[in-house]
Amino acid sequence: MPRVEFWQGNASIAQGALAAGCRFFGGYPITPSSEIAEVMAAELPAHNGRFIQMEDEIAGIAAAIGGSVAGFKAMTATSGPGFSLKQENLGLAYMAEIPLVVVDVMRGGPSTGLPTSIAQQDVMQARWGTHGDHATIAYAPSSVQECFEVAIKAFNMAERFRQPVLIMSDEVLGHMREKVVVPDRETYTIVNRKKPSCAPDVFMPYKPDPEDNLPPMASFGDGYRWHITGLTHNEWGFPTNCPEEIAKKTARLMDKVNAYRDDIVEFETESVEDARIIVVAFGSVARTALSAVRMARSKGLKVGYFRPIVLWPFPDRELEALAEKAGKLIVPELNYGQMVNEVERSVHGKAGITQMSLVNGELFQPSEILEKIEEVAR
Amino acid sequence: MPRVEFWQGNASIAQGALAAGCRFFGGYPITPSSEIAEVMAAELPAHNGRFIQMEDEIAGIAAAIGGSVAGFKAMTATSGPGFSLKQENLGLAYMAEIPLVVVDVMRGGPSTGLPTSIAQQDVMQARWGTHGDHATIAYAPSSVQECFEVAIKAFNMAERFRQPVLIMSDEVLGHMREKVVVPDRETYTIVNRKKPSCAPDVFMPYKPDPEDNLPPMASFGDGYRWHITGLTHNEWGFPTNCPEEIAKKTARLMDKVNAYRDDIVEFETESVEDARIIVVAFGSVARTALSAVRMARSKGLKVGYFRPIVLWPFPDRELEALAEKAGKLIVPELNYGQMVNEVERSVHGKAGITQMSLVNGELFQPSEILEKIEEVAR
Amino acid sequence: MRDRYEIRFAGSGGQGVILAAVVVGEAAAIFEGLNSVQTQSYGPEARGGKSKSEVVISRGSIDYPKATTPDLQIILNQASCDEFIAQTGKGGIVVVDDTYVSSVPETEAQVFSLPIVKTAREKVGRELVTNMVALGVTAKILEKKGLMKAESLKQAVLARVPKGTEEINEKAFIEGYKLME
Amino acid sequence: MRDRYEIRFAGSGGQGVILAAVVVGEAAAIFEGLNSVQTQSYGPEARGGKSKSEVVISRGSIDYPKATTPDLQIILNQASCDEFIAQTGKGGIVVVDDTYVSSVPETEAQVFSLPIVKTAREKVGRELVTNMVALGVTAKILEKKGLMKAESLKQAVLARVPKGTEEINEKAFIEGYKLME
Amino acid sequence: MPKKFMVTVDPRWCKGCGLCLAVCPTKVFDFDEGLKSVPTRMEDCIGCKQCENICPDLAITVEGSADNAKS
Amino acid sequence: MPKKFMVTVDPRWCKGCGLCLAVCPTKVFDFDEGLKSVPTRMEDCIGCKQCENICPDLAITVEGSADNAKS
Amino acid sequence: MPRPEVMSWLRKRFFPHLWCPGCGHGIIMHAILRALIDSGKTKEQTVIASGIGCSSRMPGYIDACTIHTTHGRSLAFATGIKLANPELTIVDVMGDGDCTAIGGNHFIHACRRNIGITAVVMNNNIYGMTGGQASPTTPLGAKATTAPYGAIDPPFDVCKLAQGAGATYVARTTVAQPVLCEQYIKNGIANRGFSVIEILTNCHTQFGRRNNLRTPVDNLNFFKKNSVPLAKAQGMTPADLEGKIVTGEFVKREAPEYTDLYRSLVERIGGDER
Amino acid sequence: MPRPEVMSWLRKRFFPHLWCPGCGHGIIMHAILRALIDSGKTKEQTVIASGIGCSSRMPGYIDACTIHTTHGRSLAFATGIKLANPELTIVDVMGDGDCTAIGGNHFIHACRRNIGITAVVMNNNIYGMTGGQASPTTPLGAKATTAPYGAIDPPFDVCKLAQGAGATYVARTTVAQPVLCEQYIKNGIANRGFSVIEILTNCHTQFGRRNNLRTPVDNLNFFKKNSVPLAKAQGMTPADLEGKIVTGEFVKREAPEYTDLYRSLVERIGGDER
Ligand SMILES: Cc1ncc(C[n+]2csc(CCOP(=O)(O)OP(=O)(O)O)c2C)c(N)n1
Ligand SMILES: Cc1ncc(C[n+]2csc(CCOP(=O)(O)OP(=O)(O)O)c2C)c(N)n1
Ligand code: SF4
Ligand code: SF4
Ligand code: SF4
Ligand code: SF4
Ligand code: SF4
Ligand code: SF4
Ligand SMILES: [Mg+2]
Ligand SMILES: [Mg+2]
Repeated sequence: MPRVEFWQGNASIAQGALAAGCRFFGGYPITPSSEIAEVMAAELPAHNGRFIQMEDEIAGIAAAIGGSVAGFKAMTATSGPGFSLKQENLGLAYMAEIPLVVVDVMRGGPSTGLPTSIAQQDVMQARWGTHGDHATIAYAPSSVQECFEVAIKAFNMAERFRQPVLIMSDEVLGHMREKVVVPDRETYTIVNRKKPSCAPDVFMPYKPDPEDNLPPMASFGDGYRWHITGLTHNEWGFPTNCPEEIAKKTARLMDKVNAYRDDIVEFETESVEDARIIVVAFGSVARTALSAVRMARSKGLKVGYFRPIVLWPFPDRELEALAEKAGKLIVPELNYGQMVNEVERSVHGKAGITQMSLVNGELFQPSEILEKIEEVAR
Repeated sequence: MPRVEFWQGNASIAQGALAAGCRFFGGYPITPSSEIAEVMAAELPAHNGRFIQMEDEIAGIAAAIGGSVAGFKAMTATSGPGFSLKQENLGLAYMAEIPLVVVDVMRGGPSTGLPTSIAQQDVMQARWGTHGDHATIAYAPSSVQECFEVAIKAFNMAERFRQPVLIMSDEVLGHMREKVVVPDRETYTIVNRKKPSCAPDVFMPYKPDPEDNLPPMASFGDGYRWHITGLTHNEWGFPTNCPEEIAKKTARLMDKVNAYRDDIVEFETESVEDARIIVVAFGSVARTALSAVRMARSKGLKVGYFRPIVLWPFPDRELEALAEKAGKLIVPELNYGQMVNEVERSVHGKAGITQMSLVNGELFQPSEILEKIEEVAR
Repeated sequence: MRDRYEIRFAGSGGQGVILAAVVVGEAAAIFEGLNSVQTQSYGPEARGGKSKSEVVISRGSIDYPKATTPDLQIILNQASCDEFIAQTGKGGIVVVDDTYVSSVPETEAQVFSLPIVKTAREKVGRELVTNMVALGVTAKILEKKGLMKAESLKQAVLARVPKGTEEINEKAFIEGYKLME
Repeated sequence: MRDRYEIRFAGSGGQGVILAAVVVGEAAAIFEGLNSVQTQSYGPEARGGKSKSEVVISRGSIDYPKATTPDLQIILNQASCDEFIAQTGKGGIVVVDDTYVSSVPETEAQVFSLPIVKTAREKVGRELVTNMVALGVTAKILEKKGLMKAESLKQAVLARVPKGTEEINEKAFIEGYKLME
Repeated sequence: MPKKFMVTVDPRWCKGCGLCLAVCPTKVFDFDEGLKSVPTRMEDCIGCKQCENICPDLAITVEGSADNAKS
Repeated sequence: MPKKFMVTVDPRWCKGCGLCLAVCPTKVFDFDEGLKSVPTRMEDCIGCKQCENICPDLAITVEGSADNAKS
Repeated sequence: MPRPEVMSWLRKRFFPHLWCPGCGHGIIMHAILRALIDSGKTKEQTVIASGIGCSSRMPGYIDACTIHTTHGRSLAFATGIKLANPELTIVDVMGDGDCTAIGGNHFIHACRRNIGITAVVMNNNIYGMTGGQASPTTPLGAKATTAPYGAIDPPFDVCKLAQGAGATYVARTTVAQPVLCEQYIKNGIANRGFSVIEILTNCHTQFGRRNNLRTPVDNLNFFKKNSVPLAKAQGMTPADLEGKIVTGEFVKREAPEYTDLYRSLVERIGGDER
Repeated sequence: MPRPEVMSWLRKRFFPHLWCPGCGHGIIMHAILRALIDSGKTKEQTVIASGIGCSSRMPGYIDACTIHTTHGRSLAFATGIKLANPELTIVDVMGDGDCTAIGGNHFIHACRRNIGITAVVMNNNIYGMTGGQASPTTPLGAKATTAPYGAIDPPFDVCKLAQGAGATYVARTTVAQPVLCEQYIKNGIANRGFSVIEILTNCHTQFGRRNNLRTPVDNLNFFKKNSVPLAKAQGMTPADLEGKIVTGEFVKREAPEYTDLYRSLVERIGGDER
């Protein structure tokens, strides 16, 4: 029987992670993400998992990567400034193809900014924060229930694609408490990483299987000897300067995800069928947007709602199709325009875009978005 | 009389910085940027400037910000992994509005990647690498001569707008030696930061002057007492939670640059007037592109060349106008598509875009781009 | 019930208004099978300054999570009263503490000035349980509105408070409940 | 002169091929008023492995900075010879060292096999100045092509080498120059 | 005649932490109703300044009184 | 009879750094033309293994010879 | 020490400050101000730097040249400021987390360089600001939100760390001894090189609450009871010293200061362009 | 030590390795392998971790579980690996820059935690890989590309730093004593907690070239001439010790190891779900 809980968003991510089989957490406290670490500190030792508070965020992600290399499903969690600090080693995890879940509970920036206020200013950092190219998978939940669910999905994707997966939450969601119906174990899938079946001496840690273009991964300590490096490497895992090997490796970092784009992309819509205006929003803002859209509908305005649940890869094609039909988009964000760039790129001029920025530490109110809808509808 | 030198790109940036009046360098060595630090280590003590090698990149930029706060024109230089590490404090400099020049000599990524090979994978990191919103000014020189020139401009912009300015160089350009005609001092302008003229007790370090919307800046030690913080602050520089003050501050971080966008945006074109295809490229790749465009012209193809000298703010409107006329763009980059996103966004579907990626540690050869031109022309 | 019922607790730091809202949310979600969302505002002023916490309950789904026009406000200090009372929704109720709120600005809402703090201090003997008294008051109001059984709220209180303190908290809750009689 | 003249020096690490290319570039830019660009390839194999450095000189502007079809290649070891000789441009010249390059793959280019290392070792007495001998050879070739005065290259050499070593380097340069006589 | 001291507590700054009450060797302070410290037995003060130095809110001032300066 | 040792240098790995020449107490090694170390006076070897341990390229092996194992 | 002068160093509009009632950080701030004034410093030529934390709020309250940087990094900023203008007096105030967790590297490097900065480490054994997570100085067995079963990480001895890294002045005391705080800070400022003054202080709100030291006065008493002056400690066994706080001046040593070395370099190569 | 076993631990296809002729890093690698084999370790249960630098190339050459991480961060990665699987033997090899510059914080925290990792610090007093910039251990006055007029920064004493931070085994020697290297590394591996073995080594290419120690043999002789065993050093004056390298075992101390403490915690709260 599904259990009902009244959790904080942060706790829900932690509980989702535990449900997904996460047994390693390395991190460093920072508002408004600290509760994730705190729940893990209490739960992991009780599950024979490993919790360690490291000396800083850089070490936090490094330890988590280490935990993953040694065979655990691993996570780290942080907020803006810490997310910036984690970028270098996040890059290592992409390059070395180490499964990992990284949570960023967004707060106001830049810099120390507004530690206890909501913002959505790390959307682009999630995609582009580290040097060098790689594909990004980033979830943006908008309810405490969904925090639990995307945590499970994030681990599944991380283990499947052997790479870091991000969860972009925000201060309101992270600190909000909300009813969660904890699903029964049978109702969700758990993906574990693919292990090699070959003899240790012929194990090639970066040679993708032909069926799925994804390489299996051994753990340190389970009988395989292999090399991990942040240098560009060949299929054996050793550094290479051979242009063909380089191109093969780096292209695979993009392709392994791009090829499965449709398995990954997730979004939610409401009332888009006949909409003349679509409000595109994510995270906590999407809740306001939905309120506003429903209010507008109740006033007879043909307005729809589009919410990317996965921010990266961005649901560009899907949005483009809807945008073309509707003709007008409104994109409210708690930043000076981040996702809107991606929206603009996606729709190729086929819809007019109205951007709404709010950067004052607060969440949009439904009336603010409703007003904009009415203005655009006029 | 202008002097002729045969400098490395890295040395040329350092010499340009010195010419601009830079007298403080804080950094940490990393290939392929280290020569910038090395030139500064030799030159600064001889100019009564300050050179310090710090314990890491984080400290390197922090010391440089400190040097700027105490009144020096300051610089730091790095490459990919170090650029990632500097992001948090880069954010502080944006927030606290401290003039600073940051050089990133791009190499192959992600992670340690290809330390001695060229790439252009930090284009988006330059814009979005730190958490939180701010305007970005980023130069991308493509010759050793231009390294010198943009170094001067970068300092001028940094001092004028009280914020960090980036120079995005690359491994080939950084290590290449080329003829430089060092201009006479009279031929270029040097901008120094605006100092307050008011009495110390009424100094508001973040209150913009009405004429230019830019606030003057005192130095620690010159008689003014003021507060610097990475927290969102009011015009006195003190932390605030007042939504209006927050919005005012953060909006100004965008507006102060956006308002002068046309003073900042720089690009170069060749043969675009009658072009049916325009090749858009920057940095070292632009040199290959120009070769290819000239070869194509000599074969009678109507091909043009567009090179952003300033990558951020991106010359979107200018490119859009040209793109619409030409109808086709080719965008070669040493990454899996970064600037091309901005190109795509800019042109709003008015031109077909062909992206060329090369990520194997090498620079495009003219023949490769020429082939693509011929293919697209067909 | 209306689609959405918004409750706000406001007071000074240390009066336990956050916990109060959490308990209401828990009662709604776990003991009543309703939907509920609880939010709060943090900020450097949290220490000793104004503190505010809200809970929205609904049979349907709750999109916007914060209170815009609270149906019920329980206000425990003057500063909060001055700032928040005007936001009360149409037909809403405001309960103020009669010790710390001396003057109530003009409002169309129905206002009850109750000895919440005094009850905690004098009847229960510990000012610390002010929020439990407030929850008792809340329980009565929600019961009257047919939104929630008082018993659910009491159970939620007992599930939350530290072991060994059940008795004193229950007492406070009951005294609060009786205040609205 | 053609728009663009490409020179490549190749050898093993430690033979000073990078410096050689730099000196040519300097001579062109500073002493001849031409444009010039010098590039090299780094890489972990730099220590002891193959080393390559190129310089492009031109009266006009130089866009693509690397050599694609070098007009002149000075090759000081077999591995480099095997890899690079085929790239020589039409009508180009290849000079190989007769000690370290024993077999020259078939090519349309004009090939000179000269005792560069031997000259450095025996005539000058220090293998270290191999690159200076190579520069002497280069000077002669560029002079013949009318691209640059040998004197400019010599001046560039003297401006570059550490104080006190001018004499030996000049000697090496002159011996190299004479090799092509 | 013992030296006399003037002890003042700024009630706007005092937060009632009780440290002055704890450190004063001669028990000069009491709390008032609003949990603010008050130097109720100022005449016992020996001028040691322990209260001034310990007050985390910088709310206390101890001065030698003008009269005593002469004595 | 003194113990006999077998000293081998792998010329593919030796980089001619000269450390073995410097540490060998009995001067067993010489460089060949190509600057590779050669144990030219192996009979003087006392089996101290200093060469093996100092060689940064792991190019040297010192073994007690089979004959001597019996002696 | 003249009281009005202390007042003149405060940004009084922010008072009462945001620290909890009885938080030791205020005691330390007062001691720093007395030390600065007594050392003859002026507000215009004094820099107060900090990272992020409750302790690090301090610069906001002091009416000097103040800089509230990023978490852990203040010494790196301060190093830049000092190198740029060696005439400035710099006091860098840090929490235990700020200094020894995320800022550990900058701390040891400032010690190594012996740059003329006075570091005041406000050690309350916890992350106060973020809600009571364990710090690298949280004692074994103590509870914290990220150590709900008691800390298992062996803590740093901040003074030993500073000594091992090369600081030339190293002292420790507690907020229970405000006059000693002032004295050590004054000695630290007087030292031309890098000085470290570790001051044990109380976060009863986050640490005390979970560890039976609920009130400021509990903490005061704890410090009084458990402090052992260095001279006395030297005669005690490790077992006796278990759980004690050894106070005193551990290092007082002459060595060239970093910016002095830099100036000599500039002079040596004739680089003074003024 | 049986030579074929050493060979069996090498990834021979990468030999001859990329280090310069005579680079001390190879001497240290050999000593590590002998120590591991002699300690009865297997390749499958041994992890060699490193950051970035010439020294940090080492994991690539050893046929064990190897991880070449980011510059300075290897101990943080290794901490995660060890905590996840305490059965693994972990040797973390670091350059002086890697360990004491960018990695300084992870280094002191590993010391503090006393986690069961053996850190081998390959100290050549310079950044070899990036072309000869000064490191935090470059001696005063020595030349480097970023210290063209001679270094003015006082260097770290790596062993004192490790001791101040709490390491339970701390020793130093030089590549001129390969057998002692091996012995200390073996002792380090035998220590259950965190061990630091600092080995002075030569980068004649980047350091020696600029500082009159041009050849590997020059460096060997320098180390021989300037090494002073601890016992002898204790009788010498600071002036006599100027420029000397004190070698020996500085710390050998029993203290609970971190993952043991963690395991006890799990047992204490009944958290073992196996
Ligand atoms: C990069 C970064 N990581 C984490 C934080 C969150 N943070 C702010 S203060 C702090 C610790 C505060 O502890 P301490 O330094 O001991 O100061 P205290 O509050 O106890 O005085 C932390 C972890 C941050 N602001 N920035
Ligand atoms: C974040 C980051 N900063 C800087 C570098 C550049 N880098 C690589 S190795 C190195 C220093 C190497 O010195 P050391 O650790 O002493 O090793 P050695 O080469 O001397 O053995 C530096 C600065 C890097 N790779 N990553
Ligand atoms: S110490 Fe200060 S704040 Fe505390 S009670 Fe006394 S006067 Fe008030
Ligand atoms: S000065 Fe001393 S005696 Fe006087 S009130 Fe303060 S603590 Fe008490
Ligand atoms: S020590 Fe090794 S590499 Fe050096 S010369 Fe001897 S055998 Fe060759
Ligand atoms: S074992 Fe000893 S004696 Fe024999 S060759 Fe090696 S160093 Fe010389
Ligand atoms: S939380 Fe702790 S450290 Fe912060 S102000 Fe309160 S008592 Fe002081
Ligand atoms: S550069 Fe130095 S450290 Fe690197 S391999 Fe060569 S000698 Fe060794
Ligand atoms: Mg603290
Ligand atoms: Mg080194």
